[in-house]
Amino acid sequence: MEDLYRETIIDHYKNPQYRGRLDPHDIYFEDDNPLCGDHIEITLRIDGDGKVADGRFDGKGCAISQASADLLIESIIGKPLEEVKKLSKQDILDMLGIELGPVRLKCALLSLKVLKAGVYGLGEASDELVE
Amino acid sequence: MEDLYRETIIDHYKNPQYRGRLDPHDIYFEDDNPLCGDHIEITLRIDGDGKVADGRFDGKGCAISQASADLLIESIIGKPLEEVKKLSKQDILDMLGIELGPVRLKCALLSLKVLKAGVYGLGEASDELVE
Amino acid sequence: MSLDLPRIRRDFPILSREIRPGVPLVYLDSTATTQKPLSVLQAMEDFYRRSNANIHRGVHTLAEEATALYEQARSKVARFINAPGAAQVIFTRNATESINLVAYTWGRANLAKGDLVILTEMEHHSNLVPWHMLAAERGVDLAFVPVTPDGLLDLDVYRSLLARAPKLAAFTHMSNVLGTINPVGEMTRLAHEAGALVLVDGAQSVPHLPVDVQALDVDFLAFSAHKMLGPTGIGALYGRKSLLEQMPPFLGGGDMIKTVHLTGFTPNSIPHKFEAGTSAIAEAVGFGAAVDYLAEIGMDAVAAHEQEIIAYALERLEEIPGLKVFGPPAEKKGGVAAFTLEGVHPHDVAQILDGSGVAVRAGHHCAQPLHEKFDIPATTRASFYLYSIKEEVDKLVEGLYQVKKLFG
Amino acid sequence: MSLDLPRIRRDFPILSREIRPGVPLVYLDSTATTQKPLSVLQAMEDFYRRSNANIHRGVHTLAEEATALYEQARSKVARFINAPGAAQVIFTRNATESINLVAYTWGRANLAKGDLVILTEMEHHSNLVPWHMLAAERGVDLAFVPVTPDGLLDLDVYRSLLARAPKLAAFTHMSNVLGTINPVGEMTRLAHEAGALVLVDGAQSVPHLPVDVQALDVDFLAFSAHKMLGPTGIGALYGRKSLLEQMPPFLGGGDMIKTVHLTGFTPNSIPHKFEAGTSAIAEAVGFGAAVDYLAEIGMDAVAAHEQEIIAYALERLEEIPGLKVFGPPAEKKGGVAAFTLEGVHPHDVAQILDGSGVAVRAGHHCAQPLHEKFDIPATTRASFYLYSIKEEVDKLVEGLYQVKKLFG
Ligand SMILES: Cc1ncc(COP(=O)(O)O)c(C=O)c1O
Ligand SMILES: Cc1ncc(COP(=O)(O)O)c(C=O)c1O
Repeated sequence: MEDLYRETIIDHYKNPQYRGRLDPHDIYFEDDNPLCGDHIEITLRIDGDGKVADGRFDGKGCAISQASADLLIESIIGKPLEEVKKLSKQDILDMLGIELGPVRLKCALLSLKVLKAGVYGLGEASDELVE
Repeated sequence: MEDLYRETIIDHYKNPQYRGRLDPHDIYFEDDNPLCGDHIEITLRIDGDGKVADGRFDGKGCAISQASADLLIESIIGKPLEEVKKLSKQDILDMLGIELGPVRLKCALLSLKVLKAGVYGLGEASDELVE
Repeated sequence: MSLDLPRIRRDFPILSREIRPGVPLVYLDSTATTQKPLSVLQAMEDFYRRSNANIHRGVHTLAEEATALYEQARSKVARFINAPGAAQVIFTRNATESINLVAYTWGRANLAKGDLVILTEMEHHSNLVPWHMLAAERGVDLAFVPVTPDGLLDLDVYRSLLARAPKLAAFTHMSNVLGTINPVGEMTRLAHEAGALVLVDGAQSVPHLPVDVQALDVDFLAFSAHKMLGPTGIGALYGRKSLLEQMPPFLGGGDMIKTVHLTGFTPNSIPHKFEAGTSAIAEAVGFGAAVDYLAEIGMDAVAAHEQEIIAYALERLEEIPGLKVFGPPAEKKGGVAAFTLEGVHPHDVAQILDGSGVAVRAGHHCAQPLHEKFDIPATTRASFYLYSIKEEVDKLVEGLYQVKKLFG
Repeated sequence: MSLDLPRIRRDFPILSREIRPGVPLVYLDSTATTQKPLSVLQAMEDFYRRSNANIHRGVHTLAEEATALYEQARSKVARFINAPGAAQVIFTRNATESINLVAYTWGRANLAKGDLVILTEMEHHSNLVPWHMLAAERGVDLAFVPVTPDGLLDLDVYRSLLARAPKLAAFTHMSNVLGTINPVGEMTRLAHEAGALVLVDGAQSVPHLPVDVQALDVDFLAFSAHKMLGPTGIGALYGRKSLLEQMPPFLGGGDMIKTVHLTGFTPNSIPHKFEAGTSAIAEAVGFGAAVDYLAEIGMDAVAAHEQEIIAYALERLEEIPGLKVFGPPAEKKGGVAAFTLEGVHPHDVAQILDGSGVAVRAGHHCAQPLHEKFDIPATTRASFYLYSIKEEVDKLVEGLYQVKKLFG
């Protein structure tokens, strides 16, 4: 149990560093996981070189969905969008440092899905973005 | 195998005593078992006392359906109709002297079903007649 | 009348499993699906090892044995719910298919635009979506009996809906979230007086309570084997004989026909009319063994045991600060406790409990409208069965305190 | 490439059963259903003893294990028929339900009065009655490709029917009576050129031949686990992705939805959209073990073995005076020999053979129109699988000589 809910997760859940909303912003997207009510919204500012200047997430849901959103934003600030597009499921799992079953995986990947849909400028987020 | 196809069955199948059709007749009925193509027709003459004066069956199908029809007609000649109405599944099985699974039971009971539907003057033969 | 629990628990091999080395399983998810006793596994294994054959059309010994075993299972299930005849029990895949069967056959033959079907706010998706589909296709109207804050059906509204001359009232006997046991006998009497037929979703009641279709006088009853010690892949629909006989067939194929020609077919008599293609034969045999097991223990004893467990569970759970159990008090419910824990998402609760071997479910439990009613996205649900013991409730409570500590 | 038969037969416990003391089983009814190897029984038993839980929504360890096992089984079945993706394999109860699913969803969404569906005279009732029902309900027209006296489809008539712009051609890959293996690839190409979709009844081909849905380019393929070493209670429908995605859902209930409100629902993505309620979970696990077993032996080797057996069987059967086997010569058929014996009803043949332990089927084998075509009420059918051996053919032939003696 302790390894599943590693301190980082509880910590980022309880004390998120990047919770909020950037206004104005260059990129915005939101989506939810209807099965459990998880909801994530992401706003980003992009600098002149196409890099992420700043980012925030907002939302509600389980510790895994919220903590992974916070970790994700933390990890992309300063990165070029081209690099953000390449982020994969495995990157998220590495950040969380835990193993997850199929149901919780959806919680963990919600923020990545939202991020990618925003960065690609899609109308709808799809599970294929995070395969 | 020998006990299943006891001599009586093969014998009554190959050399039926009551195959044919009575004309004129007082009672007539026919029906078939669509699953295997068995077909039985029965004609009876009734005397003034309400007894079976004579009877015949005709039809085609497996040895069990044809032999049991022959045995059945043999057993009812001279009997009052009231007694014929009381004939049961068990009476047929006793005549055949063999055990039968559910599929072959239908073959064995086809003639009794036809007989009872005729004697009761029904429009349609039903499985409930031979329960 | 109290159960011999050590003996019962020995009948269920999975209950001695360790989830991880040193962490024994505490299975509190029987509302989702139940564990299987050895006798059920053995019956199916024996079937495959000795008698496996296709049924109904075969003359050879195996086919006859298989047919007899399959039809015996039907008789056992019929006796278990006190159906007047075995032909009134149709084997389906699950309770969901049973309800769909009625919606597709009786529903499409008898319901037209503007006809009313009464449902309730506590229905499982299985007793909502088939009617949504019919509503969209045919313009059938749906009305919902509300759930009161304490988790009961509002019977005044039910009565007033009945005054609108509905064709059907379809409701659950026991809620899989609130645990509420609805007054099916009374509700059926009222519906019949109003000229409506009654379909009861018995997915949670048949496994946990004595259910007598003749005493309750219901027209249809749907349930699943896997929720009552039996295998997956099989369920049942009980129906009133005259209704089943009039209903058009559902799926077309082998066994459900009397004759087939290139130009058309004539349907078989019940129950076969509704069983197209090769049935779940081994599963029926397992289902029969499951009702044997339950009947031997006695459904009164099963229900009494669950009453004891749920009363204890509610008492222990309600002592936890920030924990809220949904549904009525123990006397009015079966062995289900769905709850929220302040500040912690149900998924996190369930996952942390899993860390100590405690298996509970988190989510909307296929009753999303009910959760919307209570304005929560999800609950954590612990549920009990005849093999559940108080020590398991204690482990649950212990686990919940750990959750609180972690998130504190 | 020839099979290690003693080893294979040891994998099937039922094959060493004695029907009566001293009378070993000679199982020649695999077209009706097949026997199960130990690995399949073991996989299901293990599931129930270790991992049994409901799937898809669970957070606890058992639920995750069960979900993974269920979805792995889907992937195995998908790979077995070379489906491009596992999401294109929908688990159903059996081939019959698979065909009904297409008729109810694709059929009712796409077929209107006067639209033409092409079937054949050799179809199993499962691929006739669903279309009869649609014809009666919607006024869809059905046309039948005739069977030639030697048991082949008349492809000239097929071509001329295709000229009438049918919406669908639905036909069997292999006849369960004649054994005929139809040229599915060619027939599909012709149908697609004519703008029709193709549904293939693979109930007899998937178990016995290498079947590659991408090479054959079919739109739908239906088959049953119990006919390919797997358990009863589960089958599959393969469908082209774009079609499955467009089709409306079939049964409504849990798992097939994305969201449910009192006012309506949104369906889930494929394959879940078509799997309502608790699935046949243990059966899927067994199905996966069955395709593992077949894949390990190799379907080319299975087909080659059956070719050898059927060639031998036809040779031996045709030497019996008064015996007539229906269907094409061995090279054009699978391991099925349906025959008549002059002067003896097929039921009597089957029952007398049963006396010496030989299990064959008698009747119309759910292909009544085909029997009407040949003007016979029934046939006796012996059928073979990977565990069948020549000695069993010899026992059949011996038994048939005894039948002739008895009735002589
Ligand atoms: C050619 C064919 N199609 C369909 C079926 C139906 O299979 P099931 O009864 O498993 O649905 C069978 C089984 O007999 C068959 O042989
Ligand atoms: C009340 C209720 N109805 C229906 C169902 C559906 O049962 P199944 O998934 O076995 O069809 C369930 C199972 O969760 C249930 O609890």
